[in-house]
Amino acid sequence: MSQSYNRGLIEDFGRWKEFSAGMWAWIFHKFTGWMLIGYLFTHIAVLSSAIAAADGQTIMLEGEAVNAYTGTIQGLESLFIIRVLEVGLLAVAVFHILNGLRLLMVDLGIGLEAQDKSFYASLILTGVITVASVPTFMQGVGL
Amino acid sequence: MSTQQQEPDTDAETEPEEPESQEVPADQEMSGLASPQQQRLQRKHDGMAEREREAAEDDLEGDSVHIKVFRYDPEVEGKQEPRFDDFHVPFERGMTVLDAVIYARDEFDSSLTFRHSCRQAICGSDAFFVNGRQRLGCKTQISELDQPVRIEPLPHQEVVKDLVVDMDHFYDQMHAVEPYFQDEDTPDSADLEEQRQSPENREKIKMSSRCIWCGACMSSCNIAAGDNEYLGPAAINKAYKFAMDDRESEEIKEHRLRIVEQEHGVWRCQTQFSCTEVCPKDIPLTEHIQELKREAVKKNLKFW
Amino acid sequence: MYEHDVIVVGAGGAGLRAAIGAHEAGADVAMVTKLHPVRSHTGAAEGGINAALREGDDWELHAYDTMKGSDYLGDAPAIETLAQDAPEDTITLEHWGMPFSREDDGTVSQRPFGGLSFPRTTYAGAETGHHLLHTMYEQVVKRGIQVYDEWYVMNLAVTDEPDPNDRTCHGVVAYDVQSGTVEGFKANQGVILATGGPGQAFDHTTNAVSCTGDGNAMAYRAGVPMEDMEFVQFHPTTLPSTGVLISEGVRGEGGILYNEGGERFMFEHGYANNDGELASRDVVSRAELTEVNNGRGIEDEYVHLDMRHLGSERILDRLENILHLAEDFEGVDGLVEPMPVKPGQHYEMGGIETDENGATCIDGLYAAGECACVSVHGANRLGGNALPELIVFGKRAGRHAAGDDLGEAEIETGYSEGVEEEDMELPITPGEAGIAETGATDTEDVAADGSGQLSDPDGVLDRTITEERERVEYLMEKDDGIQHAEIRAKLQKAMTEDVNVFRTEAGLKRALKTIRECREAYRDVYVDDPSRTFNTDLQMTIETRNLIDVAETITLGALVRNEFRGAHWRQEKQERDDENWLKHTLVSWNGGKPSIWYRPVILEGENKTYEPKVRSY
Amino acid sequence: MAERYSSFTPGGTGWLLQRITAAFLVVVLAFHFFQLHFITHAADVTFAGTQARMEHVGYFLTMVLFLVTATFHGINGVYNALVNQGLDGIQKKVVLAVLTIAGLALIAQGTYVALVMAGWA
Ligand SMILES: Cc1cc2nc3c(=O)[nH]c(=O)nc-3n(C[C@H](O)[C@H](O)[C@H](O)COP(=O)(O)OP(=O)(O)OC[C@H]3O[C@@H](n4cnc5c(N)ncnc54)[C@H](O)[C@@H]3O)c2cc1C
Ligand code: HEM
Ligand code: SF4
Ligand code: F3S
Ligand code: FES
Repeated sequence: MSQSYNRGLIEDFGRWKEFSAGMWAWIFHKFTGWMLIGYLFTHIAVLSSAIAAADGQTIMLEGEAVNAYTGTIQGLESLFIIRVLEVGLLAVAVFHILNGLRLLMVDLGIGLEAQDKSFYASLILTGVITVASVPTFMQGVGL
Repeated sequence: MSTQQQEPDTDAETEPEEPESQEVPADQEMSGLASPQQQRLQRKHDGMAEREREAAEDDLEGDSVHIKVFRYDPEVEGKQEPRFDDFHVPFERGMTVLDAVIYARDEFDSSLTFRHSCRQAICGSDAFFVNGRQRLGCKTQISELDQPVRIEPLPHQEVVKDLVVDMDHFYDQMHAVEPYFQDEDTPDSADLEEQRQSPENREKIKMSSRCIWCGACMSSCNIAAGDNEYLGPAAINKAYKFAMDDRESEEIKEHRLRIVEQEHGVWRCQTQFSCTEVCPKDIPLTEHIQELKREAVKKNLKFW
Repeated sequence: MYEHDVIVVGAGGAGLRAAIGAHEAGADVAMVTKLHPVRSHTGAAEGGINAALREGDDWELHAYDTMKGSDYLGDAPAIETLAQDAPEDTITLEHWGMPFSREDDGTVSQRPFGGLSFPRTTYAGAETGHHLLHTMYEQVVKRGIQVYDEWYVMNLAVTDEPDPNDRTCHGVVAYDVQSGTVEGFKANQGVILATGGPGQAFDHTTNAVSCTGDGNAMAYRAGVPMEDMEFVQFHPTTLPSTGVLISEGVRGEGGILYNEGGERFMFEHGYANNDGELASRDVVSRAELTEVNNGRGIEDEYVHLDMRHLGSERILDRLENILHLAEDFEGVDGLVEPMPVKPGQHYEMGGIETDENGATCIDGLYAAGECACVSVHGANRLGGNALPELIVFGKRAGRHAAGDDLGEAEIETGYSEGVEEEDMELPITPGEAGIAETGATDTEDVAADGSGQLSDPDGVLDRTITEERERVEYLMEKDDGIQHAEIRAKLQKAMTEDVNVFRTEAGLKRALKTIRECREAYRDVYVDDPSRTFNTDLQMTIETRNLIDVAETITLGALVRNEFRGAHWRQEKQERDDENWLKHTLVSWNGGKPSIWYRPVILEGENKTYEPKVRSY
Repeated sequence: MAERYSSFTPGGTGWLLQRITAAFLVVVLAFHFFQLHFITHAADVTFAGTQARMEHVGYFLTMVLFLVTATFHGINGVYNALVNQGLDGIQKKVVLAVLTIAGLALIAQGTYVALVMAGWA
C-alpha cells in the first residue's frame, strides 16, 4: 500500500491537517508514551546516584560537600530548565493518563460516540492541571 | 473532445481544463516533443477559452463549481507525473461530487477515469479522497464542500489511473476472514425448513451487514497504511457479522475469533476511529472491532 | 486464452446463482464480469423476494398473481416454474446466511406487496438486493469459483450457420479493463449471459451506469430473438437529478403529489379519483408526465412529493431512509420541503428469448436475470418478482449448462417456419443502416455472413478474438470523429422523449429515425483517451453501440404493438386487445434480415389454463 | 487464506496486560507524583528522606512493582508501536530482543537502586 507507491506530494502533503480527533489522540498518546518511557530510563539513571551515595561519596553543591544522591537531585532541581522540563513531564504524564483512561473506556465499549469529545476533554484538563501546578513546580527555583 | 463538432448546451459554462501551473511542471507545454495527447489538449484549451469568453458574456446563469482532480496515467506522456487538473462545472441543485466528475468527463475530457456505477451509494465503486476525507462521490453534495473541491484517489492504495486505485489488496483482506457461512449442518432446504434467528440477533448484526466494500475505512486507517497485513476495519467488520450471527455453531465462532485475533488482526487496531467517521454506511466499525477484542480475550481466558 | 466448462457473463444475482448452480452440478465454472461482483446492480433492489413459504399460501396462488400482473403476457410454464422453485431457492439463501428480517419466533419475515394476494415478499430490511448479492458472492468465494472481474465481454464466439437455431456458442471474447488486453474465454459446455438490464438506453433511470444491455445486444447480433422488449416499467417517484428511487412507501404512508400550482393533481385533474397517489405505477407515471407536458411541472421537469404533513415523528419512524436519500442525492430535506420526483425507467420486462432452463435457440448459449425473457413478467413485472427470477432461473441455467437433466422445456425458442410475421410498413427498415458498427468492421458481424464456414470451436474463437482486437485497435487509433458521449446523450434523449410512458406512432417513428442517426454517427466514433490502462472511454464507446441495438428493439416492439397492455401504452389504442395481441413480440437480427414476428402466449399451466381477465386491483 | 498470517501469536495476552498495567499505573503514578512533587517537593529530596521511605516494605514493594509494570507497559507499548508501523521478520525479532534486554536491564538496575536506597544491598 503506502510503501509500494509514492504519490510524491500528493500522498503526504497536507495530510496532517486532515487528521481527525481520534487520530490526533493516537499521535499524542504515542508521543507521550515514548516520552514517559524515555523519562523512566533517565529517571532510574539519575536515581542510581543513590548507589554512590550509599558508598559515602559526596559531590559539591553550592560550595558544600553533600552526599552524591542529594547533591545530584538538588543540583538538578535548582536549574530553571529542569523545572520547565518537569512541568512538561507533568503535562505529558497527565495527558497520557487521561487519554489512557479514555482508551480504557473505549476498550470496554463505553461512550464510543463521545470519543472525540472525551479527547478534547483530556486535552483541556491536561492544560488546566498543568497550568495549575506551575506554582508548585516553580517553587523556590533559583534563577 | 477537441475536434468533434460538439453542440454544447448554450448555457453550459465551459472553461479550460488545462491544469493550473501550480502543480504542473512548468515546462510541460514548453517541451518541443508534445505528444498527440498534449496537442489535443492544447487545441481543446484554445477552443474552450474561446467558448469561455462567449460564456462569460451571458454568464449570469447559475454558478459553476471549481473542482481539482488528480490525474495520473502510467502510460501517457504528460500524465506520468501526478498532477491536478482544474474543471469548472455548472452547478445544479442536488449535484454530487460524482455528478461533477461525470460532467467533467463527458463535456471536457473523456480520458478522466474513475469507477462508478449505481449512483446511489450501494455499489461502493466511487470512494474518493475529497477535500481531505474519504467520501463516496455519489453521496456527497458538492454544495456542502469548500471550493475548489480537491478530488483524489483513495490514499494508501496504489493508483491505477486518475481516481482508480487497485482494490486487490482490499479484496484479499476481505476474503481472508473466510466471509461465508460454513455450517454444513443446515436443514434440508427442500423441506423449507429455516434456521431460526431471533430478531434481536438479527438486529445485532444489522449494521455490520451493510458494508458495500468501498474501502474508505481501510484507506483512512493509519495502521492499515503502515501494516499491509493488517486485516483492516472492513474485513474485521465482516468477520464480526459472522461471529455474532447465532445461526452458526460455537466451534465455528471460535474458529472465526482465531482468525481475527491473529497478530495482524484486531490487536493492530489503535482505536483511531477514522474508519468509523468515514464509513458511508455509518457502520460503528471501531465498536465492532473492540467487541471482538473483548470476545477474543474472554475466549482466551477460558483456557488459562 | 482461458478455458472452462461453463462461462458466466455477469456477476449480479443471476450470474452468481448460475455459477453456483453450475458448480454444484460439478462443472469447472468461471465468471467474467465488467464490475467486481459486489458492485452489480442487484445490490440496489430494496423490496424483497416473492416466495410462497407459509401456511395458507401456495405456489399456485403466486403463479396466478404473477400471470394476472403480467396482463396475461407471461408464459404459464415459466411462471409456474418460478412460483414452484422460489420457496426452496429462497430457503437456500437463508441457509447460506442471508440476513433476512425475522419474526419473533425466529422465522423469516414476509410482507405484503402490490398485486399479491398473500404477504409473500420475503425481505431483509430495505436492502434485500444488497444482502442477496453479498450472500451469493460469499458462496462463490467459499467454493473458490474463478472470477475474472473488471473484464469487459465484447462479443460471443458463435458459429455462423445460416439458421440461428443451428449455431453453437463456444465462448466469449473479453478485454481486461485494467490492462486493455483482449482475450478469449473458451466454454466447453456453455455460456450464460447474466448482464442485467438496459436502463441506460434512457436518460433517466433507476438503473446503474453499467446497465447497458450488453448481453442483449451480443445475443441479438448472434441471432437470438429479443422478446417483448417494448415492455419497460417506469417508476413514478425517482429523484430528478440522479434517478434514485423513492420507494412507494412514501405514498403508502400518505405522501401527496403536487404540481407547480400546488394542485393535488391526481384528484384535481382526475387521473385517479379513487386511489389518488396510490394508483398503480403506470397510472401515476403518466399523470406526472401529463402535468409536466402541459406546463404544470416544476422547472418544466418534475412534480413535488410532499410528506411534511405526516409529521417528523412518523417520518423518522417509518421513512427515515427516504430522508437520507433525498438529502444525500438531491440535497433536499424532506422534513422542511417537498421532494422533487419524476418518472424514471426502472425495469425491462423483455429480453433474450429463453426457455425455462435458460437456454436460447443457440446451442450452448443461455441467459438469465433481467437480460433474459423466459417470460414470467409479461407486460408488467410485479414488485418482488425479479429477485426470485434471478435465483430460480440463474440456478436452472447453471445446472442445465453443466449438464444436469432438468427435463424437456415446454417453451419453444428461436424462429421457425410458419410463425406469424409482422409486415408493417416501417419508416425505416431496422437494418437499413446496418448494425451499429465501426467503419472498420462493417461486414464482419459474427452472424452476418451466415456462410456456415466456421464450426470448429477454436476457429470460431480465434476469429472473434481477431475481430475484437481489430475493433479496439481501430477505435483507439482513430484520431477524430465523434465521441460516444454525444451519441449516447442523443439516443437517451430520444428514448425518454418518445419511447417513454406515452407512446404515439409519430413519436415512435421519430425515435426510430434518431436511433438510425445514432447508428450512422457511430460509424465515425473514436476513442479520445490514448491509454490502454483502465480506458473507460473505450468501454463506454463499446457499450453505446449495444445501447443503440437494444434501443432499437424496444422502439420497434413498441411501434408494432398497437394496444395498451401492462406497461405499454399507445395513444392510438388505449385498451387491451386480447383478440389480436395475446402474443409475444420477437425481433430477430439474422443474416442481415432483421424481422419482427410473433409467438402466442402459453396460457396452459400444469393444472389449469389461465383465462385473461380484466386487470383490476 | 487465513494461513497467510502464519506468525500466529495469541496477541490478546499482550493487549490485555497493557490495559491491566495501565489501570494499575493510573493509581501508582498519581500517588508517585503527589508524593514527590506536592507532599515532598522534589527540590527537597534528600538521600535520607528517600532512605526513610524505602525502608517501609510496603513502599518498597509498591515502587518495585511500579517499576516493573511501568517498564513492561512502556516497552510493550514501544514494541507494539513499532510493529504497527510494519516492522517484520528479522528486524522485528531484533527489536524485540533489544527492547527486552533494555527493559530487563532497567528493572535490574532500578531494583538494585531501590535495594540500595532501602539499605538492603
Ligand atoms: C432501484 C431498484 C430496485 C429494485 N427493487 C427490486 C425489488 O425490490 N424486488 C425485485 O424482485 N426486484 C427489484 N429490482 C429489479 C432487480 O433488482 C433487477 O432486475 C436484478 O437485480 C437484475 O439482476 P441481474 O443479475 O440480471 O443483473 P445485474 O445485477 O445488473 O448484474 C449484471 C452483471 O453483468 C455484468 N455485465 C454487464 N455487462 C457486461 C459485459 N459486457 N461484460 C462483462 N460483464 C458484464 C455486470 O458487471 C454485472 O455483474 C429493482 C431494481 C432497481 C434498479
Ligand atoms: C499512568 C497511567 C497510564 C495509563 C492509564 C496508560 C495507558 C496506556 C494505554 C491504554 C496504552 C495503550 C495504547 C494502545 O495500545 O492503544 C498505553 C501505551 C503506552 N504507554 Fe501508557 N499508560 C500509563 C502510564 C505510562 C507510563 C508510566 C509509561 C512509561 C513508562 C507509559 C508508556 C507507554 C508507552 C510507551 C505506550 C505505547 C505508546 C504507543 O502506542 O506508541 N505509559 N498507555
Ligand atoms: S465498512 Fe464502511 S467504509 Fe469500510 S468498506 Fe464497508 S462500507 Fe466502506
Ligand atoms: S481507523 Fe484503524 S486503528 Fe482501528 S478504529 Fe479504525 S481500524
Ligand atoms: S456509484 Fe455506487 S456507490 Fe457511488
